[in-house]
Amino acid sequence: MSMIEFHDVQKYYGDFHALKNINLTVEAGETVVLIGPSGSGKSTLIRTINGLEPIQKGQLIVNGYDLADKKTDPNKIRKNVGMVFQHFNLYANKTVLENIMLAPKIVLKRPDDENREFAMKLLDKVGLANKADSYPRQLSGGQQQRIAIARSLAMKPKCLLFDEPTSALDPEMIDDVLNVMKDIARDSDMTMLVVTHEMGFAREVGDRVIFMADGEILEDDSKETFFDGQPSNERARQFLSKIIVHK
Amino acid sequence: MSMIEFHDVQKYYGDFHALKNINLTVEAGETVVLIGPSGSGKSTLIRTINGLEPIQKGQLIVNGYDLADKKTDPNKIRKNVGMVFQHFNLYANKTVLENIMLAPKIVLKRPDDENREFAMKLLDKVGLANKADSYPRQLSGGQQQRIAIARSLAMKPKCLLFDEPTSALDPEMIDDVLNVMKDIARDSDMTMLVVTHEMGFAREVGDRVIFMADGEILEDDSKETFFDGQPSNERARQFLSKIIVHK
Amino acid sequence: ALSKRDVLQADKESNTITWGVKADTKLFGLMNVKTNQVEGFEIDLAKAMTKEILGKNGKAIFVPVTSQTRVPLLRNGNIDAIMATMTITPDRAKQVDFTRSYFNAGQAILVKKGSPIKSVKDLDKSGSVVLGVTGSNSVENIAKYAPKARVLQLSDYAQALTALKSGQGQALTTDNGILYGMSVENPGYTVVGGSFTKEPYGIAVNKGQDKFRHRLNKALTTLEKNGTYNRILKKWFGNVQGFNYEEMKR
Amino acid sequence: MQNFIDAYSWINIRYLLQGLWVTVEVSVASIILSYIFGTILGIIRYANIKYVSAIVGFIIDLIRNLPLLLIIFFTYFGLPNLGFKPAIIEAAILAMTVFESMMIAEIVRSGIVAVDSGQMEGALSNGLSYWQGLRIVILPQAMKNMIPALVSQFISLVKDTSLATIIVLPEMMYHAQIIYGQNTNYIIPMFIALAVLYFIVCYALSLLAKYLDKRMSYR
Amino acid sequence: MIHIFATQWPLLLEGLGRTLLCSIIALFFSLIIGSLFAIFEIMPNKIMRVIGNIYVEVFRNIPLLVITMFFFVVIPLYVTKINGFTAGTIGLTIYTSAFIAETVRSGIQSVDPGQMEGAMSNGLTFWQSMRYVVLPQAFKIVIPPLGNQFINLVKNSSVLAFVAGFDLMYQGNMIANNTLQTMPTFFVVGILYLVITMPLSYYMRYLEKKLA
Ligand SMILES: Nc1ncnc2c1ncn2[C@@H]1O[C@H](COP(=O)(O)OP(=O)(O)OP(=O)(O)O)[C@@H](O)[C@H]1O
Ligand SMILES: Nc1ncnc2c1ncn2[C@@H]1O[C@H](COP(=O)(O)OP(=O)(O)OP(=O)(O)O)[C@@H](O)[C@H]1O
Ligand SMILES: [Mg+2]
Ligand SMILES: [Mg+2]
Repeated sequence: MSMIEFHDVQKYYGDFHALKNINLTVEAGETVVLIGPSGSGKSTLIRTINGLEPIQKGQLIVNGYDLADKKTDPNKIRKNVGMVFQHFNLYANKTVLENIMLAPKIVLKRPDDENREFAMKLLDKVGLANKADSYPRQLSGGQQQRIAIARSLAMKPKCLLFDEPTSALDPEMIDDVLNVMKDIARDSDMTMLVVTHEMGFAREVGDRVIFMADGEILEDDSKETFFDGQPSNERARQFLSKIIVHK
Repeated sequence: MSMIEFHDVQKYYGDFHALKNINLTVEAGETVVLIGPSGSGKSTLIRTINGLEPIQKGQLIVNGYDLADKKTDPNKIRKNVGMVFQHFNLYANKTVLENIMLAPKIVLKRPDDENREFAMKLLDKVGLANKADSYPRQLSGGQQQRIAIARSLAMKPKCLLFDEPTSALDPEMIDDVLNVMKDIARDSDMTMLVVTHEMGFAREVGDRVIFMADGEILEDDSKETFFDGQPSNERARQFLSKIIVHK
Repeated sequence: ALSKRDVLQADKESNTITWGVKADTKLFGLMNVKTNQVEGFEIDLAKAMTKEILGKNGKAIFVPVTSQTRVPLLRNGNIDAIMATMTITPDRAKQVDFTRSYFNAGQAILVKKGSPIKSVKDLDKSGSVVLGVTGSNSVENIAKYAPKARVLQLSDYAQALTALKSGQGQALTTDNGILYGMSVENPGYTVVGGSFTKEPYGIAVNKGQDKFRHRLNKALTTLEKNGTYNRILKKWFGNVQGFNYEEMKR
Repeated sequence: MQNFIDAYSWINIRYLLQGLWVTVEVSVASIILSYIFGTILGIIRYANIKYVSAIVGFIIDLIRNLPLLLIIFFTYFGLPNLGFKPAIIEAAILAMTVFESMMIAEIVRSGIVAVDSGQMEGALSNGLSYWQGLRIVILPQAMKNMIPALVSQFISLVKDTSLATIIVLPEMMYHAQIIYGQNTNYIIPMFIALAVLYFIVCYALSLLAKYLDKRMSYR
Repeated sequence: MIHIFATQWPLLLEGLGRTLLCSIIALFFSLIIGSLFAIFEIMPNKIMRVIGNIYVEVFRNIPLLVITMFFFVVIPLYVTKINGFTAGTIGLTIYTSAFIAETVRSGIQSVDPGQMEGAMSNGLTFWQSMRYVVLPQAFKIVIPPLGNQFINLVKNSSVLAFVAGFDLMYQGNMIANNTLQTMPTFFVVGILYLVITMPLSYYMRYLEKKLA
């Protein structure tokens, strides 16, 4: 079964046509990297998958539920689809451990003991077991982002969405976050859709690279085609050269 | 004459020792790049040069004025020393043109005609003449940062300070800002002190590279020594490898 | 400085007397919304007394007061005298000087027709609530005549009556003249038991103004003797049902 | 029902509207004055001027913690002791201005605090002085953010003028009392009329605020 | 002044107690009701938004005295008997909750929308996200303006004086009338109000600093 299916999806903000006739299928277990210039609709696209933005036309089936259907409760989807944001969006009023334990406790009614144990295991996995009782603001950006990933994993999702997870980080911090993400990507069960300009990550663990501009998908290539064979689309080539030049 | 001279400068935030015994001289016309891990005191250091943070001990002479002396009016220094911030800090309530014309009008009493003409020249230089009547929030980050640079230049400063001018920008936008900065750096009269992790910029126009950690200056090398001869300090080497690896 | 000023002398020089009067109390002092003039028994009496003291061309100026403002205004010299349904009590006499009483009101109670309460004594049981108006000294009187009752003071007569209608109390107490006026407007309500206290209204002047006070007393006597007083009394209270104005004649 | 018809006679309504006019006069005067003084005091309090800011801060706290009713009372009856004898309307405007200035000062202070500190740094490093930065860059932005709080305060102010009935200011509430003094049955119709008229005035104020808010948003 | 307090302290203390009691009750309920309507005002559901809006605009824009009088004289006629203290406290609660709703709404809107998105994408519902994540943060932001509202509430509790609620202002009026020592009486009353409001405003300031 495919995890995510877009069929002729159209999305408007008021009059503004933000997603134009999107067709895209992501299979379970795939890792897909989404790139494109600012304002091209990358964030919009992955936010629709989580029901954070409604779509106006077409069909969008996530984990078997049709999001275009008004009767679908987006919460059903969110239980299985986690999201990691550019600015982490950790709960500012809760400690690290509370951040991770909140949703499993309230939504899944996971027993406290089990919940805590699993949370600590995740903290260990992201290398921050010693920060369990800190508040988000006491942590560096890189640490916060790893906590945000752990928070998503606590719901044992089938699919994770990432929206520029490293672009707000100090250059030094980026590595640690990417390493955690690579670990997850290598776990063959997890479906991942990642908006990022870290081409190293795409090269290493991506299965496909998708290029968007102006609300459209202009390229949808296997990693090999994209990096070795050069993208066929002129704008995609141009973009790729620009984001690599000054590094 | 040296433009900036630190002599045994100490800076505290309450009990926290943010700058430890800083000694540093920047000659007029030099372009100096300042790097170091987050929290090492880079921002603090360049903010003291502009009198935005007071120092507690030592001597800090900028453009001939001693900032440690309570009698020195920091405004005298700021007229000749501009600053560009990570988050641009454009006046949100003024148009682009008003942003650029405000300080020359009020501080230098530059006649309106001349002021406007010079402002438009600067806008042209940063490639945004067509945005004169926009408000900052209507512009992309990269555009805002170029306006911020034009605003600083409008005061015809002898020295410009940059605090991570590109780190809040989309990857695509960084180039345009760096190009404007390179132009300025090539003008041999301008003294520039730049906090940045853009090593391409440092290589191309920097004269010296300074590495800070924990409030101390650990390396102060010519560009050639730093990039070709490898920094002598172990932490600086490590840092350098980390920020270059994933690009 | 104010207390040293001779009010009578000053009034004679300016040919005016400034009275603090009620503007929201029917029959005694009420603003006419058509003419923007205050009208009532106290107004007419004050006018007559002014003429009596200053002569035909004497002018009475009326300043509306409330029970909170009347004494401070007197103290500050904004007004020369208070004629505003102010009952003479020993406590108050410590702060201001009163003339002889110019109106012998009595406190009574107003109840809903058919109420089991026939007189103030029926209110003397725990749980009974009597409504009054801030600034009248009804609390103390009720404490004397119906010690077990609780008194709620509201800020004006209309509010008190409305509270009575809402069942916030079993009876409304204040001076009888005012109660009779209400019973005319509201046929479902009636004054019972007659007056159970004497509420002599006096004109208040500042301490130390003995000359002025004596002159006011003298003017009052003259008006009582020459029939002016009775004429004014009849004009305002002659038609109030249940109110025995003959008894009040002087 | 008859009570309502009688109560809403043209003469009574006209009298009520005369009261409304005084309410509006006092409100407008107090809004303008307290806006000016409140802004000045708020800036002084924010600016950390030695001693002055602390003293101003204490006075602000003291006055804004007192019931307005008492301030009106003290203004009208206390000032003559100091040799100044205000007329009723002057006393009302003065008391409202003193009280509301303190409330507004507090709003202005927190409005300034809320402006991104980068704005002041931008202005300083651009060569402007602290006061120039405050006046030209910070205040206009703070004012925009403060509009909702200010309008809430002005709405309170309009309604608070009714407290001046205590010194017999001939405003709307007092006129209503006079009207239902003619006939006690008019009280409920009068309270309804008061609710409607105050609502109209205050709601108009909040609509004005929304309009200003839209017009001032620089986007 | 000292004399007033020396002779009238039982009444004054009763008044102070009533003022305090009324304020605490009204504070508690107006905070709950105000927050509820604040949430209504920003809910995705349009009907709820309209309800929230109407509540706030109506009760914010009519005088407190009118609302209180309504409960004191109209409700007993048709619904149930309530005394002045209760009527005043209800009126005060409704009035203040409209202002608090405004304050809390702007507080909620100034919480980074990312917080709500984070919670929702983590699987929480709108109400759960509000309750566990957004509201606790909104309250921090609105502490200064909320402090203003609390102080207003204490002072506005003097509306009880109009419906015989035996609060501080009511007792002050009575004492002033019986003794005719108007200015000294109100001076003492003013000080007693400060006894409640000053600590409150300093506590608010302290909270504001602490949470900054
Ligand atoms: N809530 C909104 N209302 C109106 N327009 C919006 C909204 N959110 C996004 N847009 C517009 O939709 C377009 C796509 O935005 P989106 O955020 O998806 O781009 P993006 O590819 O994620 O860009 P970036 O790299 O800057 O994050 C942009 O033109 C943006 O201005
Ligand atoms: N206003 C302040 N009060 C107290 N401590 C401060 C303040 N500003 C900075 N610091 C502390 O001083 C140290 C140096 O901060 P600074 O901002 O200069 O670092 P930086 O090198 O610019 O870091 P970054 O790369 O994250 O911008 C940090 O530990 C920081 O927490
Ligand atoms: Mg995006
Ligand atoms: Mg920094």
